[in-house]
Amino acid sequence: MAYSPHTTAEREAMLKAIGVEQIEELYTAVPGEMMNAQFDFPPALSEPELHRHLRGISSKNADALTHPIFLGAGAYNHFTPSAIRFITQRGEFQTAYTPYQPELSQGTLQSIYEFQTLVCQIAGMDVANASMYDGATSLAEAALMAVNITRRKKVIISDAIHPDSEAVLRTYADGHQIEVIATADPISHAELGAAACVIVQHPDFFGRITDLSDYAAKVHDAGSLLIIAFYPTALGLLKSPGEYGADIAVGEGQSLGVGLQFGGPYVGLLACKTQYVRSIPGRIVGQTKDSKGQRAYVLTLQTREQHIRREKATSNICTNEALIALGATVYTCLMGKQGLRRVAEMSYNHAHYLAERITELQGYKLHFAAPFFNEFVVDTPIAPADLNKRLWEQAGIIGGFDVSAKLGGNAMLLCTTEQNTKEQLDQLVGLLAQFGK
Amino acid sequence: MAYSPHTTAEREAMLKAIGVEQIEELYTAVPGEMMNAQFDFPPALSEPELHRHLRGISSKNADALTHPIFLGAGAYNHFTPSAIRFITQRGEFQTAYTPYQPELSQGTLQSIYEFQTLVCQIAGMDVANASMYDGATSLAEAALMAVNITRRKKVIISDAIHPDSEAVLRTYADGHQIEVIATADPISHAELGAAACVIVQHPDFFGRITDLSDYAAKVHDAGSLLIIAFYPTALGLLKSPGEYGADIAVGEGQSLGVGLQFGGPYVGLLACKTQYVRSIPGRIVGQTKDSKGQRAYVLTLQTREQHIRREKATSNICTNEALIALGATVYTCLMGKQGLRRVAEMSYNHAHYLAERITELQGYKLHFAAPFFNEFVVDTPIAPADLNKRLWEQAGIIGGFDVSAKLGGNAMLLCTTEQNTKEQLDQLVGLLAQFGK
Amino acid sequence: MEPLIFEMSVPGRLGHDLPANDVADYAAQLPPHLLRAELPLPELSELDVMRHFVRLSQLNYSIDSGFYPLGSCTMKYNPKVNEDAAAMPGFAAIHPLQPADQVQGALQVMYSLQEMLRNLTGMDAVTLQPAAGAHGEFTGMALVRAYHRSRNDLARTVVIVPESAHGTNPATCASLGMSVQSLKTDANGGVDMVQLRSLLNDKVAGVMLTLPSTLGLFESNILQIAEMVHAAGALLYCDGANMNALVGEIRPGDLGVDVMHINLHKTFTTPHGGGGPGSGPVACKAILAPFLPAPTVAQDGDRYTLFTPEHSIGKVRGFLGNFGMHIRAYTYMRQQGAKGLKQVSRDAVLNANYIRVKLGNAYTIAYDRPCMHEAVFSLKKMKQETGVKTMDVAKRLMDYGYHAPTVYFPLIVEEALMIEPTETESKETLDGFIAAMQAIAAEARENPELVKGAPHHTKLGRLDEVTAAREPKLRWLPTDPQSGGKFGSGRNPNLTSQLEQLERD
Amino acid sequence: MEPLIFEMSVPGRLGHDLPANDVADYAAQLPPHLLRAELPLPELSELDVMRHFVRLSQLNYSIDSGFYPLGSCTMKYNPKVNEDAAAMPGFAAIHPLQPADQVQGALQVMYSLQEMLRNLTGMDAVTLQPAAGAHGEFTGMALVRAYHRSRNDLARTVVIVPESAHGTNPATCASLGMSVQSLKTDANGGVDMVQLRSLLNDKVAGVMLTLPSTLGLFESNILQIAEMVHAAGALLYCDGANMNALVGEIRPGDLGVDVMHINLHKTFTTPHGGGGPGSGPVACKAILAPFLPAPTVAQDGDRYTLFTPEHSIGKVRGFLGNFGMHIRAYTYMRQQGAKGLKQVSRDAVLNANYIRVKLGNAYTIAYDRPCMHEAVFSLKKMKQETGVKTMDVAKRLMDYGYHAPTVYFPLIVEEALMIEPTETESKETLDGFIAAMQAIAAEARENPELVKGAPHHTKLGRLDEVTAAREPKLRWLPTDPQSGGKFGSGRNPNLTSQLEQLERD
Ligand SMILES: Cc1ncc(COP(=O)(O)O)c(C=O)c1O
Ligand SMILES: Cc1ncc(COP(=O)(O)O)c(C=O)c1O
Repeated sequence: MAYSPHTTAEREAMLKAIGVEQIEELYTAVPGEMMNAQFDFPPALSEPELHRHLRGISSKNADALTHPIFLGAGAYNHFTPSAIRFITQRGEFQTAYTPYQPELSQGTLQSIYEFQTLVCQIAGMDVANASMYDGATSLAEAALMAVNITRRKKVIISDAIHPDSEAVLRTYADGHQIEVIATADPISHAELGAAACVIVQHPDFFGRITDLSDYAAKVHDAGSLLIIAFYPTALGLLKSPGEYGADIAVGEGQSLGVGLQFGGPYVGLLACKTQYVRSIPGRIVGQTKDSKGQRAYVLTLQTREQHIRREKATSNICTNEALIALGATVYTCLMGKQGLRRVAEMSYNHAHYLAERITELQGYKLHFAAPFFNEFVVDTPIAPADLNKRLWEQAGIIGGFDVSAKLGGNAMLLCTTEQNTKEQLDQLVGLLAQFGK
Repeated sequence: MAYSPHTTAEREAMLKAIGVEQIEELYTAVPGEMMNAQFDFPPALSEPELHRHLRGISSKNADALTHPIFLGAGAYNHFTPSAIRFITQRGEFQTAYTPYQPELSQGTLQSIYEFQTLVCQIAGMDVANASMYDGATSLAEAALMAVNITRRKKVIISDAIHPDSEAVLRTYADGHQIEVIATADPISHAELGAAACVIVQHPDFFGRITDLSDYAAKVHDAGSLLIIAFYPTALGLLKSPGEYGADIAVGEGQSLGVGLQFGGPYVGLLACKTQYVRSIPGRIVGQTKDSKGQRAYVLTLQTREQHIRREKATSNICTNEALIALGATVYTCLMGKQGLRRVAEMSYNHAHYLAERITELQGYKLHFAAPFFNEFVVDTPIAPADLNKRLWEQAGIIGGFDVSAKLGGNAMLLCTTEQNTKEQLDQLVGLLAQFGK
Repeated sequence: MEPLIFEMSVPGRLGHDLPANDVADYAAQLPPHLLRAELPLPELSELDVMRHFVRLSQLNYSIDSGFYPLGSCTMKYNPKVNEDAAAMPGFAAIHPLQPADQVQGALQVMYSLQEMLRNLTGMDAVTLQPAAGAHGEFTGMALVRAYHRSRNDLARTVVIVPESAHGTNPATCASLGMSVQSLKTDANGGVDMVQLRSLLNDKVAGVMLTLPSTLGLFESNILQIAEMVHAAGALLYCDGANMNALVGEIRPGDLGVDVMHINLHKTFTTPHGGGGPGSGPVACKAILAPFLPAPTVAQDGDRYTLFTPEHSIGKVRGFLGNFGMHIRAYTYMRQQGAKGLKQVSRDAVLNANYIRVKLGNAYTIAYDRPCMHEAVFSLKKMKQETGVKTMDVAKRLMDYGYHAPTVYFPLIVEEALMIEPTETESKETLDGFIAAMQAIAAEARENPELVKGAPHHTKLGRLDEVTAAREPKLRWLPTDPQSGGKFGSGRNPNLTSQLEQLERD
Repeated sequence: MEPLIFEMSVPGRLGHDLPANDVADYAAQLPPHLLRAELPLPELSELDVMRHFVRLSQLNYSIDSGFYPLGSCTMKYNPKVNEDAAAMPGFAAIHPLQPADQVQGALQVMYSLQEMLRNLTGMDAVTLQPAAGAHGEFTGMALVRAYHRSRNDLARTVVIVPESAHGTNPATCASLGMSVQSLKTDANGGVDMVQLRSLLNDKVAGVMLTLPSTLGLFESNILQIAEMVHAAGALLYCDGANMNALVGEIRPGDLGVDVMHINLHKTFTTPHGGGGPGSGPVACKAILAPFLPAPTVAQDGDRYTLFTPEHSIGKVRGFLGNFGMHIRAYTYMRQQGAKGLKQVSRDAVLNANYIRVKLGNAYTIAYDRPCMHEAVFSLKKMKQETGVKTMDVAKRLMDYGYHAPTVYFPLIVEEALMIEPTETESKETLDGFIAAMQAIAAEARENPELVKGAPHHTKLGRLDEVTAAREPKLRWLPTDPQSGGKFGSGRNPNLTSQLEQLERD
């Protein structure tokens, strides 16, 4: 009965005030036989028992704090500075609702306005929204935006976008008679002239950096929109979607200090050119003034949203990922201009050192020749699943992502961040050499 | 260079504004050869490296979250509810100074006023101060208070007070020509009539509960003061110092949700009868009104303190343990009337179950016949150090405290709290049986 | 007010401390045409950042600082033990693509949560994938669509949705390409049975009902409705955002519901975070289980594995759902147990009815019968008599130190004021709120201008929302006029407004 | 304002969730005469408690919310990584009496911290036992006493202490039964060398100097002083509370200091916590090492052990010192490294001199020469000319959103105002503060009553401290009149004062 403030005496006094004798009298609308359902539930645990229980369960998981990790594929083990939690766990942020009453929510509102600005700065775009569920749903909603804007029903995607993004896009596209076309070379696709948009990932799922310089022109010439899905950390170094002329940029914000968290909560980023602002899904905060002329912030352009427009809304999204967006905001402010670049450089350097060392090994080679950021595919002499098993059992190392099914043969996607040390890289190389024999 | 906000340009601008070219010019008072000292220091670690380094070091310690623990002897593994940290780690509490400017410190001041009240409620006393360093220094300062009040120079202590308390008392007494007399039966001691005070611990160091009903009368008849050192959790159940007529009550507040923390920071409790309030060491908060008539809190009776009275102060204490006192305040409010009693009962019950089971074992027996709270001494068939070693090596159990040196033979002080489960108790009994053979 | 973080930036300032590069500087060799021109992020110290956000936080109202009776939002206390649980390294620092062997504990939590939700809802299968309530609706209605498709019943594209429904319900239908048929409420606040009967036909894929309804009422015809819906070949969807009224007492599955979502960020105490993260698991009957999105967690002996249902609708989200919220909800449910949860719903109902009765004189109850977890009032009469509108009362409440209830929702209630006290609020708190509400009602009669001009005592006055929407200013730009007081970082949030006055003077 | 927690108590309410008793109820058999009559603690829910303390916190000013230039307090930024370090279970949940084998990591931290402090101070041995600065003084001076006793030099019971010293210095001497001989400051703010020479004799146990002095000045005669003190057979104690000015640059050991304490809660960023916990390690030369209190940590190959020095003065505290503070300081020092610490002291000196010069026109500098980490002003002239006192300026600063500097200390400076900006404050912050101080100086000239009546914009006006001391009310009693607003827990801290006005109206 934790958290109930009522004593028996108070409950009775309240029932009396209501004018009933038993709480059951308040349930007269409920068919009697439906009350008092029985539940097959595990026994309740007190708070100390809960702590013990949860410590026990959590210790069955191999965490990336204690184990070297080379797994990326859309979720990255970047460092989270201690300061972030001290802000995001403040009750004032954590236990506030969506800022519908702006007079009492300026903390949340201003921080979202700052988040929107930071997303624009990273992506090189004009405007951004207050967040989406995650990178995959951001991408799917961006495609729907493009469909709405262009009134075309085909979506061309690079076949090297994240498989989850593609899967979610297909789920979201279903029901709108949208055809999703995956191809290795989207801007040369025959259907380009009929496409609502072209979607590419930057760097792509295999870590490759493609020069997208001629994409926007070609896509725009065909009357289509260019959507670039980006990895924010990589943009500490690489050309931004804005510089490439993207119309909409989407991203998974996980790399901005969010942590791994077994896949969520993460935060979806969505930004676009000014002209498309009224097609954006979800919440947007704008700057305004109060009755005394003070600068203040407020949810705005709400006529796009479900609570006003209902079935005519740009999306059904309501609750998004505000607190995660706040954490990403704090992270980006702490890292700032120089830090985000440093993180990108170190992640890049570690991957390139590792790739260089691995290609020296017998039986291993890089699958692609293209430039890459902090991930690369290695063809391995034995199955990646076996390699990973041995890495885990012999050295407690969390290995790479098995992409054999996607690429054929034995192929493994390896990832590094600023958190992998040279020691870890050398240890991995040593073990791979040993297992490859 | 973490945490320095200055850029090179700003440093230069500031030097210019000051009117010097080099920072060194500000050090003209320093003998030149004393500048630029060299240091033999370990290399600096960046924040991610620090996290890794500290996780590594901390994992060399056997913590009481993962290991069953039967060690008490003044520091107890009571449960700390999660809510506490959310309050004590708020920057507003954690990064404020001593509340010298009351207009901007009402949060700290009111919470100390509440702490003082709670200490009085637990101990059954009239007034309390804002905290002392720990239980041992509280006891020593209380003895000095008694010396000041009575102008007598002898202090009689029970020989079953915590050895650290006795040691600290002796250090503090040194220099004041105070004679500290330790005895098994303080109220029958011949020097009672010359003693400033009699100090007993409740329950005593060996966990024993002594009926102190006739202490106050005897001590007061002799013109002396009664000081009772208490274990706050035990007072959830047991008669309080106030009920026993103590003049001063002191205690180690660690058991009030502070956690083990390898011995500190803990918090010393000190309370007394109203008539002695002007002899109290350290800070005290009082209630008053502001210029608008609003209820407010302020540091008061400061003429006792070092910053006003200097060598005439009641003590040299300045910084105390405010944030730990805050945590103890939150704990006591969460536990409240019923919870503190429940914790006491469960700690008691576990110890008595354990004692009952252990006395059934061959080779083990209780050292004392007296009633006890949550600790008791067992005579063991082999040396406690050996038992502890085997408990640790075979079962990862943190065993009891070795009191053989104090009591002779093989004697071990075992402790339980509400956190020991029956399973743990049974496991310990099983192992003791096995080792005793 | 607090300046924007961008206005505090100083070129060259650092707020982080990263390791030195320990390998060669490969990045230096990246061809320039792949590099961005500049990275225009702010530059701040850790202290700058900490102070800025601590001060911003102090401009927020929150559950942790006061009573927050926002209807349809279940703003109950979020236990702090949940946060400690989610922060354990074994939960917070694991990768979603680690082999199942390395994450058995995480999968166990997810599996147990699925099971507990299955149990509480009286359903047969559960997915934890959806990231929020609306996402759950999307997923649940996609199951309905998949079901009809699997039976080749392709004409069923209409969804019947009450007018009183939350906006996400019709929006969800649209996002699935289904069309919405609106359903009226009868005089008692229930479904208009006559209209429902007339609307049900072989084009109808399903009916979406909110249980209890957004009027805070239990649908007394629910069994009959379920029968009618099923007889027409359609399915019954339950918007379970209001589960706090039923939990531990009534199982929607028993009422004939085929599929529903649950907001973990309401009933199950994962904090709302100023607008998320949430988590909107979907529970369904066996007929819909084969269509669940990928993946769900299965138990195989004492091992847990990820599993894609046979006819899965595919993925609705990357990776595995909002796992951090799963742990929190799991923690809460394990602490409460079934009995504790029953007390939760009973106390929620008790508190709402206490508000209903105590404010029944001063304000008009929309539908005058016992409510469930929230009480909905209509201020139509007050508006007619005094000119004071719902929004005025809401703003005036701020002067009394309370967050406003939900206003102007549900849409079918004129001048709606929707109060959900939740079960974690004490009688004393409710009494204080009731007294404030009564005082405002008296003010509305005696001094309506006072109420209409509210808030008077907040730092901010009412905001110009019209200009905000007409000339949207959605981000900071370097060319914006620098604002913020001339006294730099001396802003004491307790004093801000006065300070600024000073600076203006 | 916020009610007292006791006023919120409701009989029977619970704020905890403890396990059921899993063994027999032995406690029920405790004889009644051993039991207490009643336990008069408050009864509250977790939400009650959370809200109460969140609201109280919002009444505090803190480093995390603004500039806090309290002199002699080193209110610099406390890195949050320190907190994460101290919270690691391997540090937070270990028992001080566990066998050394089980706590090697903790002992390693303590040993390394001893070593780093030894290094930074230029001393030979360190104890981490003392719990705060004053406790360090007690310990350090006890070493001095033990030293003389060990040489049978029993007449040495006098300690020479500058008039400008912190109150803990003379109080410490008294607590050790030593007598204090006061020492004057010369016209330049240094030790009066003539007087010092005259006071040194064979009764003198030691001289306690604060380095830099409480005037924020480096003692330029320090080498000569040390020589004189030693020549007289006495020892030189350094109050190292101001170590932030020296750290990484100057080693007190090199200056001739024999023993000193260091406030980890100042220079080494362990948070002050509203008045502790602190930690006051003592560093000393080899001649004093045998007397150090028990225990210190020793290294033995790659093992660490606890160790009691041969002629130890005994224990000064229970167990092992404020270990939680040791970890934080260790973390900070490892992050900074020696080079980082040197930058710390240089920036601290830079910032203080910037304040000194920039405010030198509007206010009078007590001793007009370069200062170290803090700048001390005298408002004597302002008081004479305008009637505005130091306390008035301090209170007026609150209206501008700043915490006040230290006032009326050191005692030898009339109307002293002592400003310690610390190195973590930016130029922009200092400029804002300087502007506010200049504005106040102008106000003092033009409108002195405005300053004398301050604060005007804080929730509280000045407090009646006289009545507080004359009729002390030091705890709540059940018989106290119930206070607190009639609107229960609707107090929005941002609105409190207005609310209360409302309630009074
Ligand atoms: C009745 C109802 N349905 C659906 C939702 C949408 O939930 P979410 O915001 O989590 O998407 C809400 C949220 O307010 C609601 O109240
Ligand atoms: C110069 C000086 N010495 C000693 C002390 C006492 O330190 P503590 O408060 O930690 O006991 C202080 C604290 O303000 C100080 O400034």
